[in-house]
Amino acid sequence: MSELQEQFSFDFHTERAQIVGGGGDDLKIKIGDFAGPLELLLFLIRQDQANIFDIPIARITEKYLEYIRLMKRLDISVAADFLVMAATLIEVKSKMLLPRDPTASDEEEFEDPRQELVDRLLEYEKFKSAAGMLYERSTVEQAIFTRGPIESDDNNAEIDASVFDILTVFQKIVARHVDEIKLEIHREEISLADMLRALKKRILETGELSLLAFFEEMHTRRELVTAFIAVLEIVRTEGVKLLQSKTFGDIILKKVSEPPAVAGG
Amino acid sequence: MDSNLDEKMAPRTPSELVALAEALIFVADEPITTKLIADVLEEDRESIDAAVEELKREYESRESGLQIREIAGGWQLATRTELHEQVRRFLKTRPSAKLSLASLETLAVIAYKQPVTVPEILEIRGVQSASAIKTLLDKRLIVAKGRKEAVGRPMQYGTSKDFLIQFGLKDLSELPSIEDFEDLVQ
Amino acid sequence: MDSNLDEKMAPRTPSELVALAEALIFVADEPITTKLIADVLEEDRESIDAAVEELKREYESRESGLQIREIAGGWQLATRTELHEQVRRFLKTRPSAKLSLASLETLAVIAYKQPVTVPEILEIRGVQSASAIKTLLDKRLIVAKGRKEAVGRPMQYGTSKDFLIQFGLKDLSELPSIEDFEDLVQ
Repeated sequence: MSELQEQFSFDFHTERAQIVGGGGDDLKIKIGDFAGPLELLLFLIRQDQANIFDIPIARITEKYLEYIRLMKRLDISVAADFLVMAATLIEVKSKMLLPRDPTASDEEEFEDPRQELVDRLLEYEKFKSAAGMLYERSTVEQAIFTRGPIESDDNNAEIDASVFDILTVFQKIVARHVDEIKLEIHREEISLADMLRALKKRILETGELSLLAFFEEMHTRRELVTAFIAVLEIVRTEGVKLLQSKTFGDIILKKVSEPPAVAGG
Repeated sequence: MDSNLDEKMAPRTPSELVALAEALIFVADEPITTKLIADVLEEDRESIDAAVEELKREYESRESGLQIREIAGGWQLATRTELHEQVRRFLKTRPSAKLSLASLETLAVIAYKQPVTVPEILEIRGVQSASAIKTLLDKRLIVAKGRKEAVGRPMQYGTSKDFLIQFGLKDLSELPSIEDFEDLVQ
Repeated sequence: MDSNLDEKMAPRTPSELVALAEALIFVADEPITTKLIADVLEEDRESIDAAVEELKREYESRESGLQIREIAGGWQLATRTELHEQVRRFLKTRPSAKLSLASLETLAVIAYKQPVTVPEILEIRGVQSASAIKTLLDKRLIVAKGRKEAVGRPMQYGTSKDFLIQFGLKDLSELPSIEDFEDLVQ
């Protein structure tokens, strides 16, 4: 049994996920209850009674990895962030083993491989304390009550909406229509590519095509839009001209020999 | 929380009772009866009646803006009748970024689909939105954005500058996208 | 708004102002600012501030069950902390569900670093905070604060007015400085 497991005693039958911190205090911590890898790391450093400015990196890394293995053995899914931290610890540990550059003078700033980690831990711990302060404040606030509803309160429940409410509501509306959208898909809407192919074929066969007649063949508004886009596309790319004999009259699609030159580029 | 057994031994002073009655009348959803106050505080009704009468006198004597009034067999805290005019004026000016669900839904459709016509909103929401659109226009959250070149030339709507201000957006690109949301619910 | 010229002839007495301020603070369904009271009553802010201070003193000196408190930049009438046990017994409420440690940490980062993006929160906490952010948005403790001009234009978050109200803060400056926590750390 490793050192870590000796310090953590657990009861697999009752509180499988509970471990009790060593040192005889009452500190009970649920496995996986750490808010993140930094918190776990701080816990291990504390437990080791190590100095945060001089972390015994090999020992702490070993404990950290042991903890991760423990979580896995208990089938607790280990968040990726915990694994990222494991990799960081191993990297720092290996850097610590490298001999210092003998040409570097003592004066030259020697970058301790642990420095970045220590900075992050210290920064994190400030916010962890701030979270504790917020917790206390909210507890105090819960002892204060505001008035019950009165006549003048608006009784049709209105929402003090934020932009995220707008998004959430919009998503709900969209979701409400999923069935209808599915129905529409089942109606086998014709794709733009298919529409283009059909249009090209018709023009090639006959040399020209009445736009009005073509549009009248469409069954739905969506098909009509697709047909319209197909016409624009074919005029742009395929050397097809739109001819109109009189204002408000029918428009004829007519094949011309050369495709129009592409402008710009 | 420690059970204040010791404190409970000593009976409450009249002024403590007045304060407690005041707090309960204040938080109650509807007029609260003497009996209910007495039950909650485990006191007899006479003490509570005396406390509420004292409270009533206090509010009157200091010419408070509020009054303790007896209504529907219970006690209630309310503004004094003489101040109704100013109270009503305040209620009218109450800033209302607040929206009913129907208005919020309509606003959401307009925000994400603008410019959009009434029939298009109907199609997306599946319900008539005329009164919601009226509300949104009244609150200046949306504006007309010209007519659509379609049958009947329906009016199109979009969000207004006030919309951006009220929702703290620099421009429409700051509206959260579905992607922003996916990041949060992954 | 009709200008009540006739009534305005006689200036209000200080005690009338106190009563009016009290009525408006009571009626408002969230903390009401000095400015709004002043606007509604067409008085200057100084008079209103003086009236509210006087009102506050009155509530304190008569050992009322209620208190006037400054919160989220406005004034609010609320029960006194010491009475929470009896009030809660009457309302039959339990203290509402506490935020998880992860949510509290995320909230702390957002409160001190706002406006802040999801990746920035990740950097400080060392762990994905998406579900905590979602919770905080749902509870309206944080709001979107526009996009950051950086790659991907990520959404930025900050604390809301509800945050101030729920944590009993006048404004953000009332939060202890984050550097003060350093002493606790070492």
